[in-house]
Amino acid sequence: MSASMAGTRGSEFAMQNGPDPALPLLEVRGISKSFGAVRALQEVDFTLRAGEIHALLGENGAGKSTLIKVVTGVFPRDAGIVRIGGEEIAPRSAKAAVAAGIATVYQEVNLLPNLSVAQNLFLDRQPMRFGIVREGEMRRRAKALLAEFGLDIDVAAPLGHYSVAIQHVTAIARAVDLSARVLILDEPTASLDRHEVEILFGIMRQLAKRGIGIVFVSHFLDQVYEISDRITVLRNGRLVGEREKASLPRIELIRMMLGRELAETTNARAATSEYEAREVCASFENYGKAGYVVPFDLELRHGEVVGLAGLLGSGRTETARLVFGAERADGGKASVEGASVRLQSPRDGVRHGFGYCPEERKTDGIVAELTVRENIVLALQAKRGLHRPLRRREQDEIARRYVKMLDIRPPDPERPVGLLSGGNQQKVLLARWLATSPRLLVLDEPTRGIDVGAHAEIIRLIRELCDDGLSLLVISSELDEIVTYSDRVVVLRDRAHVEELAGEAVDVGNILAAIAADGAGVAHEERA
Amino acid sequence: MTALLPRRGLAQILALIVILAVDRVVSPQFFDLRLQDGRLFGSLIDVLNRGTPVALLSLGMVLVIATRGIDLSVGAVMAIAGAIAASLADTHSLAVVLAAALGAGLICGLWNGFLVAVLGMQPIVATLILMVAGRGIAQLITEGRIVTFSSPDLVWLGNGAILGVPVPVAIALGMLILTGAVVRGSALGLLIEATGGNARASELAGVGTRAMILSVYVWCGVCAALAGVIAAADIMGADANNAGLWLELDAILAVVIGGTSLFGGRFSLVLAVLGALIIQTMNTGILLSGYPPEFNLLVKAVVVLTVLLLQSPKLTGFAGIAARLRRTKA
Amino acid sequence: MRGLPPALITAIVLVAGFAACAVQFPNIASTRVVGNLLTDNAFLGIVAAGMTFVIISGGIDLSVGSVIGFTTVFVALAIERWGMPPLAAFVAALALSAAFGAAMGAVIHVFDLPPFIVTLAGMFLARGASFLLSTESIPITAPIYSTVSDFALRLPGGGRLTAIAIIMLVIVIGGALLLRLTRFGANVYALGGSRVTASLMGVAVGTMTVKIYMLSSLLAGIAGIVFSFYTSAGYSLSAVGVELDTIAAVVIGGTLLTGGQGSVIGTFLGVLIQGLIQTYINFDGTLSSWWTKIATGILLFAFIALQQGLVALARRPLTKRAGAAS
Amino acid sequence: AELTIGFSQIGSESGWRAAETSVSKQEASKRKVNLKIADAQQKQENQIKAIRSFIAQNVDAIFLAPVVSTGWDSVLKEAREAKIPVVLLDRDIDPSGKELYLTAVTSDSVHEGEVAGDWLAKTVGAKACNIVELQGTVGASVATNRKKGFDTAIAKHANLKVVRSQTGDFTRAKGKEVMESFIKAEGGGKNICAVYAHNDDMMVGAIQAMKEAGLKPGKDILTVSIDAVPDIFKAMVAGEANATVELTPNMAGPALDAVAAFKSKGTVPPKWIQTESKLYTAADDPQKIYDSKKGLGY
Ligand SMILES: Nc1ncnc2c1ncn2[C@@H]1O[C@H](COP(=O)(O)OP(=O)(O)OP(=O)(O)O)[C@@H](O)[C@H]1O
Ligand SMILES: Nc1ncnc2c1ncn2[C@@H]1O[C@H](COP(=O)(O)OP(=O)(O)OP(=O)(O)O)[C@@H](O)[C@H]1O
Ligand SMILES: [Mg+2]
Ligand SMILES: [Mg+2]
Repeated sequence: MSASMAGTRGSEFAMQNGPDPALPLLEVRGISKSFGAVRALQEVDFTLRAGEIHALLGENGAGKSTLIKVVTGVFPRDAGIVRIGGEEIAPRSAKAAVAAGIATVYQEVNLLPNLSVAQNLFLDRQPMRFGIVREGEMRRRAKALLAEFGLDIDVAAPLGHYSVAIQHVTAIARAVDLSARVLILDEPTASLDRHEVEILFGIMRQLAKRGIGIVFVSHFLDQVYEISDRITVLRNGRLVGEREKASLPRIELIRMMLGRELAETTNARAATSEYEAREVCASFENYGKAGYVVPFDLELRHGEVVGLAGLLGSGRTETARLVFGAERADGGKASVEGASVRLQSPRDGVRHGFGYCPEERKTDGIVAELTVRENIVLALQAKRGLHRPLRRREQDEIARRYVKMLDIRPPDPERPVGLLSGGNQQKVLLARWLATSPRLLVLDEPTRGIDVGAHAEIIRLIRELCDDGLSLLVISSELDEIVTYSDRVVVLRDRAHVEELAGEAVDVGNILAAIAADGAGVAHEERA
Repeated sequence: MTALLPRRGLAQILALIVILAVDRVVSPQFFDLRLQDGRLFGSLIDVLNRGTPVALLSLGMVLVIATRGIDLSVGAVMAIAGAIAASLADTHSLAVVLAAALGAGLICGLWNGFLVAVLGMQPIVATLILMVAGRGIAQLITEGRIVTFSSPDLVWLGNGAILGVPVPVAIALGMLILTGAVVRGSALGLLIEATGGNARASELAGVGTRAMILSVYVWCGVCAALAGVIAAADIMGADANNAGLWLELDAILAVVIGGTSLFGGRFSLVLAVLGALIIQTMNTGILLSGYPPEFNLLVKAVVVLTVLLLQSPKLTGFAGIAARLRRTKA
Repeated sequence: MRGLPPALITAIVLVAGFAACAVQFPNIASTRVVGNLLTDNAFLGIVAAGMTFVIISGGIDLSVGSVIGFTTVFVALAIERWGMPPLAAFVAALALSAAFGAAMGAVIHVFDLPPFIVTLAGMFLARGASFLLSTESIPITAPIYSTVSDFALRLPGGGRLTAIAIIMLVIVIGGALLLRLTRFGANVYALGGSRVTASLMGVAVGTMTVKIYMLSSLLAGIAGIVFSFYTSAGYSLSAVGVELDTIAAVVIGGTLLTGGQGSVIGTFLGVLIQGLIQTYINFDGTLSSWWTKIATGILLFAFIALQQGLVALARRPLTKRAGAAS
Repeated sequence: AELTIGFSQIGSESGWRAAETSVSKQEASKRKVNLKIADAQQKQENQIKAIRSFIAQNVDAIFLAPVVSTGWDSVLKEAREAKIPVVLLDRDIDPSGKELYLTAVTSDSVHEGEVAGDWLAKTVGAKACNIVELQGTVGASVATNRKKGFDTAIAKHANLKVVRSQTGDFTRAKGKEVMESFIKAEGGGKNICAVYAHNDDMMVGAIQAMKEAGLKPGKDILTVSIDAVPDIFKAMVAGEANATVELTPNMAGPALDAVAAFKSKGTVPPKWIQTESKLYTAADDPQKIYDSKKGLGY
């Protein structure tokens, strides 16, 4: 009762005196939402003030994205109220939410790959004259808008031609440009590299200064501490608490999120001498494809983790796809356990005991409408062939084992995987390949969108697998992370392997130096 | 297993019961059964017997649709198989006749599968090619005539009975069990559903998606050929001009009524066959009702829409409609 | 895709096909045949333009053939039996067909049903309704009919650009502009990209769905009127199976059945390719009924395969370029 | 010089149509005429296209078997402008176009229905008789006319009544299916005294349905149908069919003669060359007729 009174008064006040940073801009009270038996949100409260950057945190599946979708009317809510500037709103579609002053970058949306970048930015609000879209004007504005984000691309080209990172920046630019009162960003930085994150943060700060309230969801705690003013934590669909950032130590935050302490990860990198003695699992000589990746040499040993580092578009994913067999090489030699092999298709890769978790989980990874169990056994079944079907009991067994081992939530193997939160989908993918007992596992951004708890677990798992003799090739944009688990790091630039660091040389500084070394640097060396 | 024992077949079973009840109203003797020349005789048997070709088509079609495809050529393949069977029936043994007709269906399926899986054509146009040309091929075989035959073996296939059950019905049942056993007894079902659900992801998981796609079109061709042989055996002649004409639409309708999405993924064989029965129960009811034929299509349209609305995810009872109306108005 | 637009590829295929036909039958390369091509395929071009919108938006409309049939019967009855002035009859017919399309769109959206099946039911419904109106074919004798069907711009070389061909060209151009230049057009592409995403981006998906099917049915209604000009009659069995010809034309024109890509101009070229195939077969004139079907199938295959090959070729240099750039 | 004639044929939807096509070819080659046949696959728009392309090729005459009676005015006007005579085969077109064609070689399908009805009335006599009717494709003019003719013929006899009428789409399979349901709906067939089918193909299917239901077609239930295709004579030989009305497949012969006379001597033929609608019954030596018709391409 009193809250609603305060809200009404607040809005009058705001009307007269402009935004007051102390008053709630967006107020969410007692929101509940169930999907069948799953209670995704229970009586959640959330308050956003004008001009603040407010982090919304929680484990995978805690209900962050659901809260956002309920607030913006994408999902109908079961109970609760939402007020903006003191006025109650009940948007029934994303369009209505925008009209009410809330602009959102959803976690999975991505925009429309078949439309041009400019159309994506201005869809449904194109500049018009006489009922006709002013294409030139729209492009000009699109270019100007993206320039703010440090992006200079052909805005007339279809969005799908660009990398995930560029697509994500476009989505953010669109939301920012809607000039709403509230901006909600659900994991906007998951696929951005440092440079782009900095640009985004700069823009967020500017917007906040203008009195816009920003909700920021992320699993990168460093970023959370860097940018946010206050933090709200959800766990299992319930509100755990809301704190000022300054008064919340990291340990405490993690305890709020997980409901327990985080086990310390140990950096168990093997000594150089030790891993050099190990047997080679797979090796590639002068392996490459014209217009795709410059031919490279790569040796992957049993029981070691090789990290691939580089900027966006440097050719890491391409290397991974060649190694796995998802792309055909047009030259060079591949061998497994010393025997020369042909890798023409993913099936070849699977046959030779390879596994590959692609970075684009939704389009290349999960089969959304199949269950968790079916997704987990898929690769194993494909490997065994048609005539040796896994019995239902075996499937249940396998699914249960990995759901438990990777702590997939909710722990229901019969749930369509598309209904899981992003992080849990990632774990299902990992389980799919672990179930095949591979000798080589290629992981492209395995921790993207994964919460701190699971993040630590996955890194622990990577080390464990490695100790079991598995060979791992891991791509990650998190250099700290790469350094934590890699025995060796290959650095890429412009679709070529430019540097290989091993043993003690594996550290963030060296990697950055290798990434940054450009033509000038090379020239300098040559002169020396 | 979910696909063999329908968990979500309630709407379909209800629809079937309702239509059966309506049939009983328009035709009081609808449920009468008697034995005639060692063969069960009655409207219910007509429903099963006449429903057989579409049921067989839907068995193949449901797998094709599960991979996100569609096969418009099944009617033409029926005509080809029927034409071949009829031309050979009086000079060759039943085994040879069947082998030739089903072999033709297999080749047709391979062709469709090749266009879709290897050349990457869109299924609707890829199979449109055979839909057009296939009927021509069938007419080429019969030279536009109705080729009649008298081979008792083949006639038995269309009009005989096993323990009172018409042979076509027994064959359809056998094919349902066979397809179910092959698809669910091996990993095929899972891999087909994965391919239809997300072909790129499945390919990357090591599934031979091309082989999957190829094989479902082949099976669809074989099922269509079998339906064609039965249709020819039924009228003791091959009518290349009309056999299977427009039946592809009925087969697709049956699959969709059976709850399989045209966007691929999850499928159910039993429900697809049930869908075929729903369509035929309606058709037989229309014929029994004695309404002038100008009404046939209208009745069909209304029934189809009603059955679909019953299954609509957005609609659970009348409350659903009211809620939706309120929402769309707002 | 970025190298050569699909419509251009279709144009190349059309020109190559036309040249090949003209080599065998020199008569084909005349304004008369080209004029015929436009006149004879006028109704197909009009429905196909509408179908392009539907298919780009990720749907399909199987009811168009029946709507054409219904419209011809309705218009004929209205003018000949009910004594309506022709223009009033046209307006009524178009209102009916637009309402019919809107209803299908609403059912598709509200009940979340597949367009294929909803419009299949629509196909039964419209055809059934035209049977109810009249099973006989009704000649239309209104003077406007002879005026319109006699009107033609004479082209040099004996060809005729008829009124219905002109109507079709206007609609094709209008449709192309609507798709390319307006917000409505952009939303059509957006729906084809992903309905869910489009909705998250603020597109009113429901309204759009209704409008798109309404447009398709409205154009089918216009095609029906054009068809009635073409034949000066209304007949419940007219335009049976036209939906498949239309879909084939749209797809040959480079539109993806999965939605999100395509163009009205491409569709128009696709219609001409189909017309060319038929003209070729008619000129040949030695084919029996079955060889006609087989030849149609083979030519369809040849055109689509040629197109597929050109698309593949158009893509290849792109990867090369990307390689050279890096 | 040799004549070139374009023939816009409907399609090949039935055995009768195939026979018409092959007989036309035989008749043309007998007269050394170059016959170009364009098959319209049952579509009027295809026929119009075909006629236009015949005009573009400047043929000497055009034969048209119209799929529907209306809608030929403008294209036939073009033919007239190009001074190409048009002959209608098998079916007539709408009266408003009379001056647009040279002559029509057709049977009268209303009359066919009447012949069938008259035969039935005569055969049944004064007995009450419930008739079931297998119609052709809904909307097809032949179906409408054959129904009309039959209805007129039996309207004169109060004891004859059509109790059920459904479409069998002119096909055997549908004829059989529809007859099956007629039998179920009419007390196992006991209430049916006669079947009238708009073509023989449907009747052949219906005969099978009757046999499977334990009825004796031709005895328990009288049959009368139209077309006179060979298979119905086979059924007559077996005593399973009673009567059929012939629709001759040779329409092209008289048409070719008319065109030849017109081209060489300018003789204008009569507007309508009607073919005979001859009734055949079991008394007409069906075996012999069967043998003579077998080779005609039915
Ligand atoms: N459409 C849906 N249908 C059914 N269940 C759903 C649906 N969307 C989400 N859920 C469930 O709701 C819960 C909350 O999911 P949500 O996506 O909000 O998590 P999250 O906090 O955003 O996680 P992440 O950090 O992984 O993105 C999960 O258990 C998820 O499985
Ligand atoms: N210029 C470009 N034109 C079209 N597509 C591009 C271009 N650059 C990159 N891409 C696509 O964008 C995606 C990401 O690029 P790439 O795989 O090269 O980056 P990466 O090094 O793997 O970095 P990340 O994994 O962070 O995206 C790839 O699918 C690639 O094909
Ligand atoms: Mg989330
Ligand atoms: Mg990558």
